[in-house]
Amino acid sequence: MEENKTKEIKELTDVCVMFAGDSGDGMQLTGTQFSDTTAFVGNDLSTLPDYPSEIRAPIGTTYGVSGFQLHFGSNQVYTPGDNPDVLVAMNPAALKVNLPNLKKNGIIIANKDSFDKKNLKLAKYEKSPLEDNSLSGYRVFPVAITTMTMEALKDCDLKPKEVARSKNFFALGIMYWLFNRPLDPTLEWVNEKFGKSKNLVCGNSKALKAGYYYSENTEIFAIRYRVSKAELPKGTYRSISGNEATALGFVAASKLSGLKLFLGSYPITPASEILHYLSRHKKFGVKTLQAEDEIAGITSAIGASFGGSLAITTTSGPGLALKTEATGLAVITELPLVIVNVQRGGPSTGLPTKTEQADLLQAMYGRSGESPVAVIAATTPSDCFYMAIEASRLALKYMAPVILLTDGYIANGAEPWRIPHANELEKIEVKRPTNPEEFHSYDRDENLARPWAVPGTPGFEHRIGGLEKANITGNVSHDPENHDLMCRLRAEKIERMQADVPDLEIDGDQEGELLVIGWGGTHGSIKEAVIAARNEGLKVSRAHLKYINPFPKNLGEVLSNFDKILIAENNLGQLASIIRNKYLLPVIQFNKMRGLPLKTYEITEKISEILGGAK
Amino acid sequence: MEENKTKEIKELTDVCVMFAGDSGDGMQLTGTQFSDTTAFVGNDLSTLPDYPSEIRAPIGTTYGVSGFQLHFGSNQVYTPGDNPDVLVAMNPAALKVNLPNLKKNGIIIANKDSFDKKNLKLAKYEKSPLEDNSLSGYRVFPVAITTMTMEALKDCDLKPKEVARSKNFFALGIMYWLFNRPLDPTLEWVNEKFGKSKNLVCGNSKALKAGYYYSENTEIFAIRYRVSKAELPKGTYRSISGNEATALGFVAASKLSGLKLFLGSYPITPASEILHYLSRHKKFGVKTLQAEDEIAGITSAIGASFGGSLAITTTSGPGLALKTEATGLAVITELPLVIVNVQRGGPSTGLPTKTEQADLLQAMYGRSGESPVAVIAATTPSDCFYMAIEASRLALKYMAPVILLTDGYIANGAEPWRIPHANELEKIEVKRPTNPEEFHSYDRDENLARPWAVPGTPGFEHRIGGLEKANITGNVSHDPENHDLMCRLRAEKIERMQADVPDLEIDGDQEGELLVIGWGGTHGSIKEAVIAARNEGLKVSRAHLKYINPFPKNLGEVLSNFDKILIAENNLGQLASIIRNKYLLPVIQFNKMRGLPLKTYEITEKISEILGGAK
Amino acid sequence: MNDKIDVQELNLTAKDFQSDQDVRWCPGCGDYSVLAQVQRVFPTLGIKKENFVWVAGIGCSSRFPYYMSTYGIHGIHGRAPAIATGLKVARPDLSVWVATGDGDLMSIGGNHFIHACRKNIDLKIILFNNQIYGLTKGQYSPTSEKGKVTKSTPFGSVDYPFNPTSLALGSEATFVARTIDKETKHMKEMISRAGKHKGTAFLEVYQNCIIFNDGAYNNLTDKEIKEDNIVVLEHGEPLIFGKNLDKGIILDGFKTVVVDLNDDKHTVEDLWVHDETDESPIRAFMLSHMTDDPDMPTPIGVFRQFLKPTYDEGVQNQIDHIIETTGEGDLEELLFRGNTWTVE
Amino acid sequence: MNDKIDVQELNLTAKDFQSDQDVRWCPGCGDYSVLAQVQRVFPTLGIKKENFVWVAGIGCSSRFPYYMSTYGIHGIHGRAPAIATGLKVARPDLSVWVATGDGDLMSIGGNHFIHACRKNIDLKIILFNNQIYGLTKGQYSPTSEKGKVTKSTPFGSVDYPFNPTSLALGSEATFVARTIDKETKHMKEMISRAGKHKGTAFLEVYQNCIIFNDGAYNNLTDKEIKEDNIVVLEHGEPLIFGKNLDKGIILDGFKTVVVDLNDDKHTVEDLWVHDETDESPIRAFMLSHMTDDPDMPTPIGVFRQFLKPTYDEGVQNQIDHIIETTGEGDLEELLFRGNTWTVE
Ligand SMILES: Cc1ncc(C[n+]2csc(CCOP(=O)(O)OP(=O)(O)O)c2C)c(N)n1
Ligand SMILES: Cc1ncc(C[n+]2csc(CCOP(=O)(O)OP(=O)(O)O)c2C)c(N)n1
Ligand code: SF4
Ligand code: SF4
Ligand SMILES: [Mg+2]
Ligand SMILES: [Mg+2]
Repeated sequence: MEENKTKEIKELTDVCVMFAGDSGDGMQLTGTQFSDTTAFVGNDLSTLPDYPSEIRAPIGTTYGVSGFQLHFGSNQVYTPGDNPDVLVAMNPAALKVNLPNLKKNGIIIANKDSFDKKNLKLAKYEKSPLEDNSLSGYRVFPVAITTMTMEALKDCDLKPKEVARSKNFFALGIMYWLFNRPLDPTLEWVNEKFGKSKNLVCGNSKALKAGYYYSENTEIFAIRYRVSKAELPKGTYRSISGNEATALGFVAASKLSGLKLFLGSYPITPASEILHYLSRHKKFGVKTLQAEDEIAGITSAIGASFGGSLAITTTSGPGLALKTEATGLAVITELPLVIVNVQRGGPSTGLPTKTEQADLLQAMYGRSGESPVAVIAATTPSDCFYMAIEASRLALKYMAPVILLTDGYIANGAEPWRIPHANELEKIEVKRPTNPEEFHSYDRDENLARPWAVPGTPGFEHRIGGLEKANITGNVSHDPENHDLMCRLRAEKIERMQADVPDLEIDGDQEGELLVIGWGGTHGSIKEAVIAARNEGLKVSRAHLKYINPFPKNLGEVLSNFDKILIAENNLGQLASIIRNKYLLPVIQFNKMRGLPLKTYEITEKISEILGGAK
Repeated sequence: MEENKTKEIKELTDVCVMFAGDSGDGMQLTGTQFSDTTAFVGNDLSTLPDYPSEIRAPIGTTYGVSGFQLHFGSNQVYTPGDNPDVLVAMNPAALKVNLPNLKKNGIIIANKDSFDKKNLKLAKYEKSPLEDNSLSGYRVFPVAITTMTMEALKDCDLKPKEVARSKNFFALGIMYWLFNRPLDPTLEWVNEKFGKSKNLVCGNSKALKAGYYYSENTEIFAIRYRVSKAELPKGTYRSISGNEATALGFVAASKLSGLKLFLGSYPITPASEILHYLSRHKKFGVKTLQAEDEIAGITSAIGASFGGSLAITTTSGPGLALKTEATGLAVITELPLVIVNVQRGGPSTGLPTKTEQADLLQAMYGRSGESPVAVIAATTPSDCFYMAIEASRLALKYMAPVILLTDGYIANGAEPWRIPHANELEKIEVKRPTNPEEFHSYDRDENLARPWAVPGTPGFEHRIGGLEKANITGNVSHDPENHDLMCRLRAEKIERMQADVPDLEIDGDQEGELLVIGWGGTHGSIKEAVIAARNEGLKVSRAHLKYINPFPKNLGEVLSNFDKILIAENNLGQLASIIRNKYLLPVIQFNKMRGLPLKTYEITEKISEILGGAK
Repeated sequence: MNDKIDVQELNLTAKDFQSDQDVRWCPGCGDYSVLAQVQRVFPTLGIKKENFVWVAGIGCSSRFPYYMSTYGIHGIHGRAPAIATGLKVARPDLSVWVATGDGDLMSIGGNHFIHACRKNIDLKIILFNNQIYGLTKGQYSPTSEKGKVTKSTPFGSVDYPFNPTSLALGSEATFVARTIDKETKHMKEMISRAGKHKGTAFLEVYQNCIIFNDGAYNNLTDKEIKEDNIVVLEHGEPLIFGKNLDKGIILDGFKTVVVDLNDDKHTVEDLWVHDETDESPIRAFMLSHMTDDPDMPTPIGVFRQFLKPTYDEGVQNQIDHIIETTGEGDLEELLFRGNTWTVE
Repeated sequence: MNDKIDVQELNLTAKDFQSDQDVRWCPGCGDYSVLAQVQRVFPTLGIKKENFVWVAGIGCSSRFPYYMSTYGIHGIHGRAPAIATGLKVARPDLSVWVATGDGDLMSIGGNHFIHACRKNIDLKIILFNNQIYGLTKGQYSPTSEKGKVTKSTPFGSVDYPFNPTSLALGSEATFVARTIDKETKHMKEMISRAGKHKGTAFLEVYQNCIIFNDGAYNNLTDKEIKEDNIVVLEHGEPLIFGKNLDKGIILDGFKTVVVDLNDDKHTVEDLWVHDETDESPIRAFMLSHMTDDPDMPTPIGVFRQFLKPTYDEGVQNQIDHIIETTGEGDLEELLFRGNTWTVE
């Protein structure tokens, strides 16, 4: 595509844009297209879809606003951004909801046509903000998107409803022009998706192009922006969300271990997509059971694990709560099992479509009796892939349940992922007992794992269950000393996993005044906050935990090399409490529970405050 | 009853006896009778029933042995005793199981008749231990209990099965004679219980007397023992088990608050008796619902709480696990609710009839999201009464769920209880909103409690539920700042309960080298251990926690007044982890998980070890 | 429940039952129609506004309580019948209603449902059956037809659906009825009848989810064909249906057969006459099974209504009887009851 | 499941199925009899020992797997059908059996039960129905009769029992049968038939709990009267019963009526002929309801056996079909599928 020479082009290192409109306006799709194209042209990026918990909240209302935030740049990008530079507002409600977050002097592209009486009233505006000067602190571009889309599509033979649904692509066209992106990837996507309906291909393509050429041909925008390619490691990339990565990770683990994958699950936001993705992979022999409830989800997985499958169950907080009792059964039967918990806002139903990190203590301690499990957490969308494999590996090697924590933000958010080759992934060894004469169901190998004999194998018939078992023989045992021993062995087994946990790496100086620690999905926010703090001249190091139970071997030592420890979490201090308990250190906490990723600037401010301001 | 002058009488301060036999031998009944009579004559006492998880495990096997341990004395008695002085063994299996625990030179009263080939084989004895000198370290009294019972009852017109079932009373008679207890209380009980069947009255009375007079008239026992009355506070006493006390406490709380009591529960060992007791109290308007499962148990209680009842649910570990999700609902709806968890051996089904303290962390943290609840624990059987009232009071005052932890040991164990008068118990105030104009469902009083408006009251119609609510108005709210606020308010509310928590009292010096801390049902063991340590000349203080969330205000200060803190628990260190987290102190732990109360002497040894041996 | 109060005296209107919250279902969702009919029926039931309570689980349909200006509790997924059971047992004076979806009631909540029916708790349970999980964006549900392609069954489901009315009958429910979101008049009558039944009243509403399962009931709602596909059950009336009311249902042993009233072989007299009050649930079970039979029309109306004592009144009666005969409990007496002894 | 293997070749005996653990039920418990019959039937089913798996919940009866020398899992309370479902779906080659109690299956496990039936998972579910909670020492259960006095209902229960066979039929179970602990020959046949059924086989065993509910089935086990109280269902045979085989059951519309074959009014020809293979569950539902009717004998035998594809084979077939038509999945291809771009 030729560049328009008459308009000024400004180079930017990174930009944060927000597409916002009604739940029915297709904002998630628009955002995804912009992301894919942006990834395609070589920017790094990070996304934050944000939608209401109603399916289609009434049109035009503020609670019906659906948003898609996207941060891209020519450097590495770690978060979807605190505050957008550009807001695309398809209606007054979308403007109202998102304006408070927009950067000072930010750009607003508003669909002028929708700022009519009815919609203004629904959004509870007395006057049109496009006309009352209330937006004077911003650069406002009112565009008659609806009218122009109708005009552009008049030859496509579409129903009025279909035409109306295409206006998001007009807006997308504007954005493509503004940020100098090619139309081709989206046009191809349109052809593939709507190939069967010529009219829809016509409509969507025309709307996209109309938006693009409108921007180029009118005087409305004086400046265009360019965000150059990011310096990314060589390789083949794709855009991936955390849930998709998690699903792929388990398919990979199944291949790497040679075990069939079984998923027992009950749908729940924001975990359902893992079930959706996996149910497509029948070619890989994956069996997915949509169970009657979460309890059946996990207990069916326990049954499948007893049967020799790589068995997993996926859920979110309230579902994890329902799985507690059965997790205890997996602990005492010492069966391999992976439990994925995609955290969302709690307690109870709480904020079901929002992100949070407040299930850590539940994962650690939420079972009756002394019932230890491994707990690990993914940090970014693509990291979910590796952590799913890691969870499977630990569960199979140690014959124990492993809880993998992700969260709504990384589950739904997407980022470019340098795809690994299948043969670069380490195989997962699965041992089976071979000598029936020497078989004891609670015998233990060097990792304290018991042997995994599966039904159908002659000579290894045995019974397991929830009553305490004698070590080695596996017979039901009420012996007091045996119980004490078994409680300690089960705990010890999880401790031994430490051998597989990589040492914690420090980003920055290896010792100093301040270390900022986080875990799981806050990785990007904290990383960006620390970079910002350093840019202000502050000396600060950073480390991010992916293994919580057990911790990395060197954690104690790492902590002891800093005067102060700041722990930033999207909860009220759950990791902080575990670290205090284990290392008796007076950590400083940064906690926000807004159902959103932590704001980078707030963490930076906290760092600055601790270190006595910018140097 | 005249005392037999010809036999020596020895004065003892305390004695520990163990009645052991087949599950069908009536040992629990025998033990209870001995306890009641012993309480009646004014001794202090503590009991430990111990039975298999099978209902009637096959006769004569070691795993079918049922035992009842009882410790009584002329001083205050805090535990059922580490090691019995006297073992009544109704068969070889009972001897086999309990011998390891018997004190050196202890007394064994064995039913000689049952030491036949069949029973010896079932107990896996090659030769009769009564004849092979293997019991030479003990004082063994083989008695032909079966034969003599048959003889004594031949005129009672009973079936052979019934006669056989009476032999426990012959043994009881022996014990009454040996320890100088009156027969009358048991004879009265027999009359009351079997009044309708003359033959059974005849059988049981005769067996009891026969045992007594046999001991008096033969030369077999040379010595009798006397344990004088204990110095107990003045008052009227009864013997009470923890489960009965818990039930009574809730009936009292219902009366004190003027609210109807509702229990939603699903049977589970060792909590079922609370359901049994409460279902008898229809006179008090108590409604008990045996629900289809634990989830229905708690959710029905939530429904009843919304309806204005004093609502409770009772369970044990695996049931608490199933209640986690619904507990979160009670947290976010801010409804008053008491959850009683009678802890048993875990994880999973674990050791269902044994005691343990390993559900503390589950109670504290086992819910999704930031979901704080109050957690309190009872220390002794009779303390359950007061803590049930206390749990109700806190729940109603703060409009929040309260978890009350007891355990299998104090739930089943019994002790003499100085009964309080109804009018000595403090009333529980219940506020209801009165002005519909000013009513907001999430308004807050000085304790942060929201108003409790109940259906049926005109003008206060409102909706609550599991989605996050706006503070004050109670409308569904996805507002980020409101969520952060609400999470903090819910936590703050539990913190504010500290105002109602009595300061922690120290037994012993207020500062010093070592403070021993425990919580809940280990009270007696630790107390006795500390007394023993002091008797060895060691300087040690002691404090026992009944409020875990929130802790007593002065806990931090108390801890800081000692050089060393020893925390003794029947788990792997759950309270220790909470204290370390809150106070950053390097506590020393004593942990045993044998499904039994902690052994006093082991704690004493630990104290001694820490303090460098007896002084 | 309290004695009914004179409707005139209460002087309530549909508007009195509208809450101040905006209704947030998708435009065109069948749930709106249930809400409207409930608000129309409630003023006619002779129950004070403050004595109504709505209890719900989680799902689109389970948002129902927020839109009613009565007392209400939006519970957790699947547990509404259990919450409602506790409320009703504790407070038999209230009129307790449950709003629930096919995922909420038939999947995760199945156990509470069958136990509520079994115990005959005096609850009114309205099932919004859209044969899909709406709120979680379109997975198949236990009432979805076999072979259903959804997000979680991309190659089609391989399980068989529940027939909710059959399950209710297998659990001995005392009132079992069905209606359709579009049949507002019929629905109004059904809600009213459910409201007046004493015991567990189960009303299944065929509800269209316009977003994830649009048209699931087209054959029952499409004006052109619906009359040939629906038979309306009316107590004491023969089973007649069809656009021209010219089809009827006869019993051939244990089989139901559709006959043409225009051929000369059958007259109205031959037809099965509906008897909803039969103590035995067999007839109702047969009607319920017609739903699964492609050759038969789908019945709507009351399948069964049978009265037997409710659990909640049983509990209350036991208490009342004991208090009446032996007096109210005295705490002091209770504390000091049994074997006691005194230390002076 | 794998093709059946020649029984001779397997050469298994009852003893081969006894585990080395001592059986720990109370002496005289009805559970012993089920164990004995299962151990007798298993060698005859043509299935290798290592391919049997027993799954149980919690309860006296749920200890069953420990006493069998097959693979086994003693699960948690109520969840056996769900554990077994996962196992069977993952491993359709195994023969999966569930041992469960009336508390385990009908109370806490009700939902998993009805869903297993609905999905037609190829499981054999043996319900030990003693109408009581044994292991927790005698609370009433959802199958206890109304008015039952137990520890948790000292003044008598006020709820109505489930009829497990009705619930199974309401959930569309494909094999529904009943037997009695004391009728060992009959039980053996029922276990064998359940074992041979493909699909969810539900077998209710009336089992005496000698400790907490002794005599619950006296009228069906007492030699003097049992024949007048039991009717044995046999496919294709008329419903005859009574000590002298002189009573029969006829159908009067939807009512079952007992007739005396000695009076001259009825002959064997008039009697209801049992047809267990009927696709419609109506007949079976009527038989099931005879249980609740004090005027009718209690049926034992197979109420219904009907074949339709099982869920587990449906899942497997879908996979097999896709792999057959499009090849097995390739991880490399999967990873690099879709929109990718390359950074050089
Ligand atoms: C414990 C738990 N599991 C899962 C979910 C997710 N969830 C919410 S609603 C729902 C099903 C909705 O379907 P249905 O009950 O049919 O209601 P509809 O939305 O169709 O009206 C599910 C699975 C949840 N909120 N809680
Ligand atoms: C989650 C949970 N709740 C409750 C229990 C306690 N419990 C064990 S078995 C049982 C019921 C036993 O009755 P049933 O299933 O009829 O078996 P039976 O003992 O009569 O054979 C109960 C309530 C438990 N183990 N786990
Ligand atoms: S998703 Fe379906 S059921 Fe839910 S509100 Fe929308 S149309 Fe109604
Ligand atoms: S309690 Fe009853 S069911 Fe349990 S083993 Fe004993 S007799 Fe059998
Ligand atoms: Mg639905
Ligand atoms: Mg039972």
